[in-house]
Amino acid sequence: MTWNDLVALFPILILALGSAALLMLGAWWPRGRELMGLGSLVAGLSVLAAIALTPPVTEISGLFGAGPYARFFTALWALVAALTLLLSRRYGAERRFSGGEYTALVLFAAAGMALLSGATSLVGLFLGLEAFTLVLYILIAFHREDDAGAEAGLKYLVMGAVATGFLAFGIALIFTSTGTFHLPEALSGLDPASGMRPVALLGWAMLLLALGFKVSLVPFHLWTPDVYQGAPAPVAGLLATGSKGAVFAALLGLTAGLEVGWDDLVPLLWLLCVLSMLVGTFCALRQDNLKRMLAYSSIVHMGYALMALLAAGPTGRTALVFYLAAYTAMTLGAFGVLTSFSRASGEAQWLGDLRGLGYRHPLRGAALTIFLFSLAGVPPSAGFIGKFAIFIAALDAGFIALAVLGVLASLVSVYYYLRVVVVLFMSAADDVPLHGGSRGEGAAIALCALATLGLGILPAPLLDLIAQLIP
Amino acid sequence: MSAGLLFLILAFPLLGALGNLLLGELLLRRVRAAVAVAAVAASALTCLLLWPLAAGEGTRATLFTWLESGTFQVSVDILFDPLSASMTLMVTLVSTLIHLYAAGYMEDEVDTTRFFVLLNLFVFAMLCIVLADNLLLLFLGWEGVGFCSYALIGFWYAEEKNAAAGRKAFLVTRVGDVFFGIALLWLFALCGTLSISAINAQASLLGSGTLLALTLLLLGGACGKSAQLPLMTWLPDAMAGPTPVSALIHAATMVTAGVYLLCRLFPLVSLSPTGMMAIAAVGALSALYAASCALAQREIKRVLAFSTMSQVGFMMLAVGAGAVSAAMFHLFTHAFFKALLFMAAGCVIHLTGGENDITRMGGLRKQSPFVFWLFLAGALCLAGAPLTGGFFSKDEILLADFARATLFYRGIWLLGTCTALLTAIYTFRLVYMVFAGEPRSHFHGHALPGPMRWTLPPLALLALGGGLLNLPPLYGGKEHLHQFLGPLAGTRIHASHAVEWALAVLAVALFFLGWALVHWRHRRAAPEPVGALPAFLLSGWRADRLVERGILRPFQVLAGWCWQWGDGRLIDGTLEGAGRLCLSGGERLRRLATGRLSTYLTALAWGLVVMLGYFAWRIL
Amino acid sequence: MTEFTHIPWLSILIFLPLAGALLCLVLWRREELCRWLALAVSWGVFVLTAGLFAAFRAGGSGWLLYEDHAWIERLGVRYILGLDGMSLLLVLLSGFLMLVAVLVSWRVRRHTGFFFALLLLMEAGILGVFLALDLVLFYLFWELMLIPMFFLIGVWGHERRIYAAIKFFLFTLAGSLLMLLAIIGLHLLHTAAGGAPSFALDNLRGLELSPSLEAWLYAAFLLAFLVKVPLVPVHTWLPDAHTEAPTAGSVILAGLLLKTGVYGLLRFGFPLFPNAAAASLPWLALLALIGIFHAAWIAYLQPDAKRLVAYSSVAHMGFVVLGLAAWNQTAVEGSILQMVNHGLTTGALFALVGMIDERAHTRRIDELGGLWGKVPRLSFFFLFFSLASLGLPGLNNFAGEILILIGAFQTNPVWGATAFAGVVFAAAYMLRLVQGVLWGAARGALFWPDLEPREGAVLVVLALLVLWLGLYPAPFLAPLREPVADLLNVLPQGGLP
Amino acid sequence: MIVPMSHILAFSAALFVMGLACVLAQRNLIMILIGVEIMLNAVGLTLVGASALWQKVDGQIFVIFLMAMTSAEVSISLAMVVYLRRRKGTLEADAFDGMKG
Repeated sequence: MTWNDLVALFPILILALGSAALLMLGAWWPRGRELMGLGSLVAGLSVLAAIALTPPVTEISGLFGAGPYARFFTALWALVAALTLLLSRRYGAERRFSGGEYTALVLFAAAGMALLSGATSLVGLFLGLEAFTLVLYILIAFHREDDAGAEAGLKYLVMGAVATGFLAFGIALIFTSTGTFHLPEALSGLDPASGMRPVALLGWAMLLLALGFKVSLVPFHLWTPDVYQGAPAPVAGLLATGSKGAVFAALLGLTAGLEVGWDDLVPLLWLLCVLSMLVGTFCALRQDNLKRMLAYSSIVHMGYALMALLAAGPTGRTALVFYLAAYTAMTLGAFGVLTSFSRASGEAQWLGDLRGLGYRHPLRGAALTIFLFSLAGVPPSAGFIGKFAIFIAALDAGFIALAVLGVLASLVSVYYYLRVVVVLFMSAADDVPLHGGSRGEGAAIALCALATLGLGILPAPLLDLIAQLIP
Repeated sequence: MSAGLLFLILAFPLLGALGNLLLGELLLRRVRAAVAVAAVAASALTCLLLWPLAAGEGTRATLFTWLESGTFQVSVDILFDPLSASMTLMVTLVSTLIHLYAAGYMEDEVDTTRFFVLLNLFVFAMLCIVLADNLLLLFLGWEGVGFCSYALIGFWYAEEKNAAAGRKAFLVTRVGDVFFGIALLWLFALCGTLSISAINAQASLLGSGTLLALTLLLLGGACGKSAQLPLMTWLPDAMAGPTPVSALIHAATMVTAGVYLLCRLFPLVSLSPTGMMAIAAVGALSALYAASCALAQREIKRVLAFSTMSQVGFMMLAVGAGAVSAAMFHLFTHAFFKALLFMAAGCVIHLTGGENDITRMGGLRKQSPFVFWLFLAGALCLAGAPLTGGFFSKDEILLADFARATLFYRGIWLLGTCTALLTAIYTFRLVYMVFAGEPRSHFHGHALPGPMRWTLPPLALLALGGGLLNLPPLYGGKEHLHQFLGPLAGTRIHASHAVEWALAVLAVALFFLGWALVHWRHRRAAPEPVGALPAFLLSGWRADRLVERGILRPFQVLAGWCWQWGDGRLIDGTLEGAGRLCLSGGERLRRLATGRLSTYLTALAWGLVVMLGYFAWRIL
Repeated sequence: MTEFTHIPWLSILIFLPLAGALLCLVLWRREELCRWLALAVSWGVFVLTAGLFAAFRAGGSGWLLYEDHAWIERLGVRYILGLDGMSLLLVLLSGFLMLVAVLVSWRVRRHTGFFFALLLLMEAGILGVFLALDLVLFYLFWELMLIPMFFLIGVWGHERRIYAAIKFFLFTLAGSLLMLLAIIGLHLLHTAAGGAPSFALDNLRGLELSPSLEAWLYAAFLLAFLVKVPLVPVHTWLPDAHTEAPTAGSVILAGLLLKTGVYGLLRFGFPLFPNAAAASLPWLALLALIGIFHAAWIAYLQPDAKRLVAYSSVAHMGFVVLGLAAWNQTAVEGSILQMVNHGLTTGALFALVGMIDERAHTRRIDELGGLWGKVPRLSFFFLFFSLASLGLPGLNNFAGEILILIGAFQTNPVWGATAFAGVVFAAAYMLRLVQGVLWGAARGALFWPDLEPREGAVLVVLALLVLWLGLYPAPFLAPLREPVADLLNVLPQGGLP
Repeated sequence: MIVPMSHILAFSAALFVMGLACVLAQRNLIMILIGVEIMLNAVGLTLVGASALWQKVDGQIFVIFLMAMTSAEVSISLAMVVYLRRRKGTLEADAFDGMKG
């Protein structure tokens, strides 16, 4: 590892070292709020570093990329971590979260996501994925007095461990087929001429299962609603955005170099895409738990992202990356609003808790409405432009049936988003005391809302940026 | 005097209506009435002053372009020719008298603003029909009288029945309007214009089938407004309105519109012999039907209503026989005597304190000889007493029919002659039951206000002397109306003096026969006959029930079906069903998430099996 | 003149109400202020639209005003606005009716600021729809109209408001989402044919498409527009939405939202897919005729005054679509004129039913009656607009209807004749409404306040417009002449089936 | 190479399936985690074999990564198991079904 590599790794190093430092600081200085604030700062620094520093090399140790693509995602996930910590300050303090550990874990997760997004080798992919998965096991069950949190942690742990087994075996089989971990050389085993095609395909099956589990594609999605429901709301936000987005970013890097074997995968991905869009939509229809509804909605959205991946080509990839950014903004925002409503005694995760809130808490009510409409794909919002770009790519690539199904799913999905809006604005207010929200939460939500609207109204700069950095 | 002033004839009633509408509430009651009367009187005066313009071809004036789009261009054109001028004069004159009468009649009413606004508007709409040289403007008036009749019949809206009668009038006549409207669309498609003069000029270029269809459509329109079979059911119910309104509808406006339309478009209509026969047949049948119904009616105004329907039938019959001048002649005399009869009937109702049922009246002759004599004058005209206006005009119509020496027209003539007998009978029955003998019940009558009195004698004079308008040469007359109308007067009647004498004698005989029959029956107060036939006639041959059962109820069922089944079950049901399917499908899928790790792991394994199976298939 | 056209009037037109809406949202607790702000902004917009109308009343071929800026270049989306005679008329109508909507909502008491913010947002969306010439921009505004209306119905509506709001949203979205796919498809076909990526109407026109492809794409557009119109059988959202919406919502729905469907067909549906459109005309006519009768019959039976008026809208829009289907100068001009007419009369009727509801607290026809004796002025206007609605000559609806009928008869006599028969049923249901509400014995409280000056002023202006359009519609037809003539050339063989 | 790659693959696949079967069949959390460990051991075996096949050390290095990762996972898992046992008094995996649907 050279000095140049270290410079290239600098933004991630900030996260990782900051994480370690805060962990130690927390042992002597148990002030949760301040530590989380410091964590946000560290993450913010990392964002700045990722944006400002031009690395001298494009790849680090043959494991991780350091090009613009990787830096984009580093900045994105560091930002997500910063917002998550901002959202967690009051939430954590009310639940007596150990500030140092929590902050360290979140920062470390962001580091793992950043590594995963820029992985240029299967080893890097594995390391990045495991780095934040292990952290999430702990974060999900972080609230020690909560049965649901423990159950969610267990479910994610067991499922995740099994998925890790599949991922590792998949990687091992792909390695067996080509003798290298580095991308895209490792993918050449799919070439029928190599003689190792069956092994490579077996490996891909394992790999897809593991990654499908992480981004909760149907039929590997069943854990998602339970875990979202049980996890602390800010963690659920991180889980829904960062962990899924990073895996998709890696998948994009993975498939970008895939030339010969792509045709083998398309029908399978097609099926997963359709199943995710439809099953997710139908399951969400009568969800009375907001977090579970968002979980199912995230399944649907991963279906859309998969559609963009399937469309391939520059348009598809641009659409995918844009969509991930848009999805991150609106989903994190939605979980942010839920976080800010929650009190020490519990979260406001049932629809009934939100009755008439639009008037009692107009700013957050409006923000939640913006996020929901954006998730539903109603213009002018980031969600609409994202979906629009995906549909262009999908139709361009000839996936007409997929696009039509996607549109139908999106139509049906409007129903469950509207249900929430109805509860927010069209029901008599109950006297459920909800928290007034802290300033940090407000800022995080406002940032997400601005991003959601801004990307909907003026998406051109981000689209141009993405078009330049996609592999 | 220029053509530019013609619009004043239309403008005065409209201004009267507008003035009362905007300021009526601020004015004294008398002033309101005065404004309304003055407006119509001014219109009549203008008509008289501008009379010279009507001579010969008449005068045409264009006010402004109403609609213009593509090839479609319609302007508000007025045609003041002999036909429209004479009609205008009659309408404005009679209306002025009716307005005056109404000023007295409505003395104790509240809300007279609405009444006079509508009354003026009614005259305005009628004048639009009369003066229009453009079918669309005519249609404006056509619908306008429909609306005004609706609002005036239902003037005493607090009673549901009255408002319903108004609605019935509007709806039934609107059915006729549809026929007229379709004819209008068709004429534009054929001629590229809606100008009446242009259409009449081009009519001869059209094919006979087209002409027949157009004639029938126009007849349909005329039937609606003129209450002819089968669109006649609204007229008897229209008695729900105040009496001046009835007088206006029956005498000056509305019902004569249909006849006038056919006269106006006579050059077109006359080109279709079959169409003419249809017009004559409808007229004759309506006349007979209405006369038979009038025999059994118990309400004074209903008797008069059926008599109107019958008399208008005569006019249609005349048009069908090609005798436009005869039709117009009868239209005028009828206007005079029917206005007189209605206004006298209004006096009767006033005197009896609002009683309408003739079986409870009687002996009024002693109570008010003034009303009796005036009513009798009108009745004599209606019954066709020799030398009255009605006698000459009716006679001329029957002569015109007889002169067309075909079997069909002879049949029509026979029907007309029978109707004339029935007319004499029901008229005298009415007179006897109201005025003869002793009062059958006790009334708290009101005194007659001045205007209600002095408007009657002039009308009586007009009615009795109306024959002079178009006195046939047989009686030494010059047929002024016929001459004045010139080319618009329709087909000339060719009949020998012998035939004319014979028919006149027959008419006189029938009149006296009718009188004698009634006198014999009603010398002493006799109980009203009961039984199936009187009941059948009383109900107007059960036409209302027929409409109710044959049209209204099926319509309601159909509409209900469209609503409940079409919109409700078929469309919403399907969509809601699809929605429910989505929801229940979602519920089922949700149940897969059992919350148990073993299920989740199994699903993972199944996913693996599927993927492996797919890849295995790919490899093999 | 050049200086005049250099000012971005169209953008101002859209962004003025948008800014007003945002300001209202910010100030939403200052209710009185929001009310006046909304009034001021809607006045401003109306004055602007009236000024544009005055400036361009002579009409002319092509775009009277045009704006074109880059927006999302990577996707080929541009910000293009344009005004021609057809949109001019509808923009004027929008400016006017939004003012009416603000005025009839003066008494909204709950969440006033929010309410007016939504109204202004709605105005921005509607104006955007009438002005946008880039398909994606159009789609954006198209959906933007949806959200405020959803809230207006759902928050301030009557008993079944949530059902109605969701139904409205889902119905319209169902159509428009498929249209979005078709828009994208068109864009890709254009790119594939060698064009630069674009969604601009002018670029996408005249594309060579295979017949089946054209039919499919057209069908997607058609569905979106017909749902909005609405034409039988996709009309069932309308009675619910209109009935449950607050008065201003009903006024806007009937007066403006329905027009966007027809406008969309004329502006986009027909020019983009001329062959498919020409083939669809007889079917449109058939559906329109079915709609005229079906809706009129159902309207006749409605127990709820507002629902009756709502169904009457379906019937009236049937006439408008029939005019399109007839596809000749007279009929299409009549259709566009009739849209304005219907907006005014039905808007006024909804406003009146709303005023009655404010006083009587019921809209059921059998619970009302004898209003003439209690509130004669209100009743007068009720009768007046009912008469206009049933097509009494001299009032506005007749002017539009007769043009449509004349045109339809020229294209196909059966269409014209059949549609004419519809006027009987129009009279039947309107008179039933008038009968039940105005006539009969008086019911309920003895004394109700008659029209306030604010209400009276709105109604008087509406009534004058109704008379103006009924007696001398020439000023409103003039700007239509050339756009319609240009439009008629779009379809093959003049579109005559 | 003494042992053919196919044999190694067959063996490790068998081992992996056995681990998976253990995960699927067992209801006890500890047993499920043991199953996962068996699966991961199969992975290690494959990697070492492939490393030998291609004459590259990458595979063996990865095995070391894997072992480190596994130990971390196991420590978290066991902590979780202890914590769950204390909260609920059972280690039956399906007993934790408070959230569903």
